[in-house]
Amino acid sequence: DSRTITIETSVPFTAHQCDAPSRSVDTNPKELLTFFRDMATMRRMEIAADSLYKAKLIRGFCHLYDGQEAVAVGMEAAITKKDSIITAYRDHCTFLGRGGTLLEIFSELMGRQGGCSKGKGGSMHFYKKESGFYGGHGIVGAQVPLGCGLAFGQKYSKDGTVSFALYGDGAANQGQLFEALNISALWDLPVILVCENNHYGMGTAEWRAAKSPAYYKRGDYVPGLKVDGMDVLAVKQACKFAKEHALKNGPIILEMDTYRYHGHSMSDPGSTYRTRDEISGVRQERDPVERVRKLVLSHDLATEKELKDQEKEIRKQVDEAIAQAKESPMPEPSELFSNVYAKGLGVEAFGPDRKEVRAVLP
Amino acid sequence: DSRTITIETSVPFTAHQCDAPSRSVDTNPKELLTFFRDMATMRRMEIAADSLYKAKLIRGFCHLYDGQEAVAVGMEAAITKKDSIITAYRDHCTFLGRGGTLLEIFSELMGRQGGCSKGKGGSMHFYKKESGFYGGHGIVGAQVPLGCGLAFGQKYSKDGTVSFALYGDGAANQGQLFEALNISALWDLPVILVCENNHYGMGTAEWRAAKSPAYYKRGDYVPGLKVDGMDVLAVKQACKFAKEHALKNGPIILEMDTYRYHGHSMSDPGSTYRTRDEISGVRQERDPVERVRKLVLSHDLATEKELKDQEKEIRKQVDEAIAQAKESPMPEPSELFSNVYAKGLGVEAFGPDRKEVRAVLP
Amino acid sequence: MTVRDALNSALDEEMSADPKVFLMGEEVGEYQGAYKISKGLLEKYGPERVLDTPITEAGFTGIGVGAAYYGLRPIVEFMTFNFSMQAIDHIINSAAKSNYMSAGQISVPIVFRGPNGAAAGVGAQHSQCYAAWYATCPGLKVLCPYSSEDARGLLKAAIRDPDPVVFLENELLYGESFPVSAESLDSSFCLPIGKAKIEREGKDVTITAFSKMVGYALKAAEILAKEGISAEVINLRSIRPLDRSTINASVRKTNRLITVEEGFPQHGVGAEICTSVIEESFGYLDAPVERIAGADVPMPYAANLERMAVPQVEDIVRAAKRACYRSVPLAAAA
Amino acid sequence: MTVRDALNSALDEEMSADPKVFLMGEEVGEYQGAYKISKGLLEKYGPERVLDTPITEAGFTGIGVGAAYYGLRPIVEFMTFNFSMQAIDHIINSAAKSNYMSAGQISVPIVFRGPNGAAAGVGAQHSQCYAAWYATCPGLKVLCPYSSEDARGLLKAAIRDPDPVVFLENELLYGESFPVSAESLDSSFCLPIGKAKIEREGKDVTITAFSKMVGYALKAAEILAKEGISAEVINLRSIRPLDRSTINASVRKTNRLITVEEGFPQHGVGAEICTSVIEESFGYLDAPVERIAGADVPMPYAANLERMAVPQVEDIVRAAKRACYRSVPLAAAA
Ligand SMILES: Cc1ncc(C[n+]2csc(CCOP(=O)(O)OP(=O)(O)O)c2C)c(N)n1
Ligand SMILES: Cc1ncc(C[n+]2csc(CCOP(=O)(O)OP(=O)(O)O)c2C)c(N)n1
Ligand SMILES: [Mg+2]
Ligand SMILES: [Mg+2]
Repeated sequence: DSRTITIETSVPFTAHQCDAPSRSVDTNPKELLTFFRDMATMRRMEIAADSLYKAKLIRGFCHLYDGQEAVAVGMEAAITKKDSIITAYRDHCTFLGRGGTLLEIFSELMGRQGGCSKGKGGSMHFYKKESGFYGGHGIVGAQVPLGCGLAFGQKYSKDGTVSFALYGDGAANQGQLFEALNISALWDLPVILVCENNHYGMGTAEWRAAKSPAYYKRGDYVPGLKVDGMDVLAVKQACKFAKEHALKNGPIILEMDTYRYHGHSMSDPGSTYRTRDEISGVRQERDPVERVRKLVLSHDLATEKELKDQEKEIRKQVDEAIAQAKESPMPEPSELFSNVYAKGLGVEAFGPDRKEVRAVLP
Repeated sequence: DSRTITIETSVPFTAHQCDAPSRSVDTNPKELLTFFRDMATMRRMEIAADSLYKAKLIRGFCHLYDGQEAVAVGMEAAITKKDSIITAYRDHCTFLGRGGTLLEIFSELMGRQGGCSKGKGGSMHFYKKESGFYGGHGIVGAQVPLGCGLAFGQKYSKDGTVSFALYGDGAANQGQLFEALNISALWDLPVILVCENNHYGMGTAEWRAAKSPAYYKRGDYVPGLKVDGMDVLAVKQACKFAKEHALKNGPIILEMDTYRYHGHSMSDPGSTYRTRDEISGVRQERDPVERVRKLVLSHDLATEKELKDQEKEIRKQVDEAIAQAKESPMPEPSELFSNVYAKGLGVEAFGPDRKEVRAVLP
Repeated sequence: MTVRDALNSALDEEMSADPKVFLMGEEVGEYQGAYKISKGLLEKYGPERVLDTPITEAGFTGIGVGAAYYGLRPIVEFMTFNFSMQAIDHIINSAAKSNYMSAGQISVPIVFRGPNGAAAGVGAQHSQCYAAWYATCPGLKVLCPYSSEDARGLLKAAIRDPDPVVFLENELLYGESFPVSAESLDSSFCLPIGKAKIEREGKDVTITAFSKMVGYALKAAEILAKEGISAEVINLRSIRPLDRSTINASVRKTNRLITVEEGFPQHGVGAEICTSVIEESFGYLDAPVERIAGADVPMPYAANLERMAVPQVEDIVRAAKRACYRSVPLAAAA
Repeated sequence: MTVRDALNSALDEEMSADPKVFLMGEEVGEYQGAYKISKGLLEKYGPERVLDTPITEAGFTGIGVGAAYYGLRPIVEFMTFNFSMQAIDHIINSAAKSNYMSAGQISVPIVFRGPNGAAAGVGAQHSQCYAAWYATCPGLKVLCPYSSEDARGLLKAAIRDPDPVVFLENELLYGESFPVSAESLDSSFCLPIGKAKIEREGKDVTITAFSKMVGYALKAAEILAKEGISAEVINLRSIRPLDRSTINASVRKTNRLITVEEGFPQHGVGAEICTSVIEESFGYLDAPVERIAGADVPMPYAANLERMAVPQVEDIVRAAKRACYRSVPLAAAA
């Protein structure tokens, strides 16, 4: 069902150094239903990851994306897999949006062979190069120059595609972002800097970390747009606009006003630096999944029951993926020494006791 | 002779996020004559350094300041030695302005004991802590956070003083500058960022390195002022204004429109990336020393002959300082191992052949 | 006392003793520290002395170093030392070299501290050990505490020291408890910088280690004792200055050396210790030095691979046995 | 052929052979390179492939690495490697570790190059050698050319290699001329990464060196020859992978080892080489390994101090003599 439905975004876009796109977004029943399914899958997946972490099946850091799903999903709706995406450590849903599978995700989270990085990367280091996903980066801010570099590659290769570099409000103060933005502007790189402003960098509220938390304006001489990042249609509209802009004029910043429901990572209860009221207020009034549910219902595209059934189906898929992932074996010991280099030159590498463990690098 | 003379700056100030100070600058005969003497001394000193370099008495890098003298001199006229200054490698004249001597300068340039860093620092690493000069820093841009740190110290200690951090147009794109500026703005640090825009970073014209070469605006949410850096009175006025601003409101940027006559350093003839006409045009129309000479003459504060005599006297002083500096011995070999630490803990340190040369650190 | 409490109390005491001491870093204030090392300090000393920074390591480290130039005594916390790479130019060029370049005018009394090296399951970008890198650089002092007493005594010494100190903690040790002497609880307690500690005396083989690996070395020594091998365990405490004389004296006694570290092997701490012993005590060695170190690969995430990538007690035991049993045949071959 | 021309021709040939190769850095284009290594390339390949960058190492290095993720083959020039510290996180965390973290999905074919180590009279902040630091890190390859043939063959190999390569040049060698073989002038010429070169064969003592120090080692070998000592000089060429087998084979023949480098000694290249020989050839050593390195101080400016701070030919000669004459008494003492 692909008849056009036009929907107004929740709030107007706020523009800096450019004209804002229209608030009226074209969509269709199929797209809306897909939005619902994709976001509900992400939601369920992250909640399952939370449980797996608590069951000690996931180790180390684990940064959940629930609350922010509209950004990943809306962005994908505006672009193709030939466009590139790079993000930080909060990367599970971005990977899913790029076409990754639940099985690859849960396997990676549990450090299994079936993981998208064969269990070697972990939660923060998901990649899917063949559909333009370049990670999954653990160093705050570093993915922004890298994303500009992807755009450099696209322009150099005359591919006619663009790159999206996602970063948080905390990362928005990083100097390398300003350096990369200046270069991107000088070289007209087709890059979109997407600031996912979830209003906290770990326990630090945006205004405590930034003298000017108007992130869409922080590019100064670079255009920017403030977007309701809880509204998947606004995100789609903004990304479409930004892609066109970037191909023609070079870099642009999108500030997505969004929210993370979970704490920063699993060690953070997420409740010491913000009130429970604040969280539940966002859940009640701005939740991206509920917003689409309402749209689906109000346009009579599905019944409440059908959506509930779909959610049950998703839950089943997630549980099945987890069960399968648990069956995936740990990596072979030999994997310790693979992929250190693309070309290992036949050199010997060593384990902790080099007289006991050594390997010739492939 | 300290009667007030009021002089209009060459051009109006251009302000960003603040009200510009008045173009009318109060001065007096004594000050103007001092300006002339100080700037003429700097000019002569740098030209002498050029010759010493060509005579191979100065080694390595050597960055000359001729053309930019009004910045160092005008800034000093607005502040006290309790205020702090930090700059980059082009530091000879800043050091002189802080009360350093010609002898210390030439000795350091030639790597002698009598140098301000006992010959151990070299051209780029002059310091005079007791009058608030913190170097002389070789890494482009790094002195800006350091200068903000000095301001942090002043505020923390409730000293009521400010810090000036000087950097070039090339350095103005460095990310750490934006990081430090954000923190300084959040913490209201009394720091003045002085961009000495001499329009080239080595061989790169400002617009090739910066998408927005309006450096006084690059602080975005931080106020800025564009100043004719060839007009010592404008510099003085701006620095006075900035100091007051910084004590009350935190950071501010001053962009000094200035020019370096020499190449970037001694290996750069300085003529491949700019025209000879451009250089001679600036010399003829905007030279900071000539500007003051004209003011002195038009206000009948001295005769042409008196100024010429003074220049001769300066030349003599410079030559004498050089002669004396040449007499200054090379550092004692034991200096190799001194000052590695403030507290060496009696530990052994090694020369290239540790079985031949080792020393207990003081 | 846990290492966490030891560090916290050291910070507290030194801040209380010297108003020039202040703490800055990400989440050190309101959040009480990402690993709660600075718990309670904001409340006690206020926001002028406990400063939450944005996530901009180059900027705030430069500001810290500048404040030290000015005469304050900053303590800069890195959430982990992996992020110190963003600020490494300020540690090396701005902090370590200034006293020398200025012929003693600009001393830099600053402490850079935070967790270093491998934690558990945090992958390749969050697991690097920086001990050898920083200890390469003259002008810096580099400390690696193991126990609570180390943590207290060395951190207090670092804060009082007039030079830049890189203070490498270990996340996995924060929650570990160690018995502490009454003396070490005194607010005047300091450990000397540049001195190693013999944690366990022995006569057959010397094992050097630092940070978490000291515990492993001690466990290995226990196992070895049961097999009749008496291992001397040296807790290095300071990587720069390196206590060459304690190490060499021990090796001259035991004639055998095992070095243990979690970091990458090449140009590591073990390499320096081995070389120092070759330089100063060559004739005393009865067996090749055995080097135990992190595997020469980026840190993998999967639990089984990760375990293979960091030294285990059994690696140390095996190497020690090799060193002890092998000496005779090797001597014969030489 | 000068080293400068060797590097320039290597860049030129590889750019001409592979359209994915491009060069970026400060002053590499219109200015023709701060040290003129890229002379003529802008004119020949245009501003799409020879890119002048602002003085923002973190930013442009990150962009270079991102372009390599995408499949291009960037060559990033650092005006000197001292400034690479501003970008070191991208070299280590973004470039070196990505292939591993992604299980081989994201290879990073990039070259980081520029002058490294001491020049003349440039002081403490502009004189550091980064060979050991970078060679610590698995995922990187680290090359240090000495001669023009090295420069050509290694740079061409580096550009063709699918992994991130840190390519450490030496400013003082740029203008030096070396004879070159006809073969090495061929555009297909490449040297193998990870292989050392025996520059001079000998039987009494092995001297390892890299970059400028190879020349010093060769001079020392000449002097030693006159005194009846036959020194084997190994030009390491590659610090990572380190050619352990060539080094050990040589030491097994000569039974004596001198390591030479200009960088700081602690955790340096010499320390690794010494340790490797202890690990693999302990029984063959007739004398303690002698380590010659930069003095353990920041680089001073004054000419006399600077000379004392870097190895001189006489240091190598002295150490070699010590190694040769000392073997008998030491063996007796053991
Ligand atoms: C350079 C660096 N410094 C510190 C950290 C530790 N750290 C990881 S995430 C994070 C907060 C980032 O917040 P933000 O950019 O807002 O992203 P969000 O987590 O909200 O998605 C911090 C401080 C890091 N990974 N890298
Ligand atoms: C981080 C860093 N990168 C590169 C250099 C090499 N370098 C020294 S000065 C300079 C140009 C700086 O230009 P600008 O900031 O305009 O200052 P100016 O020399 O004009 O006073 C460069 C590229 C350096 N010293 N530090
Ligand atoms: Mg955030
Ligand atoms: Mg300039």
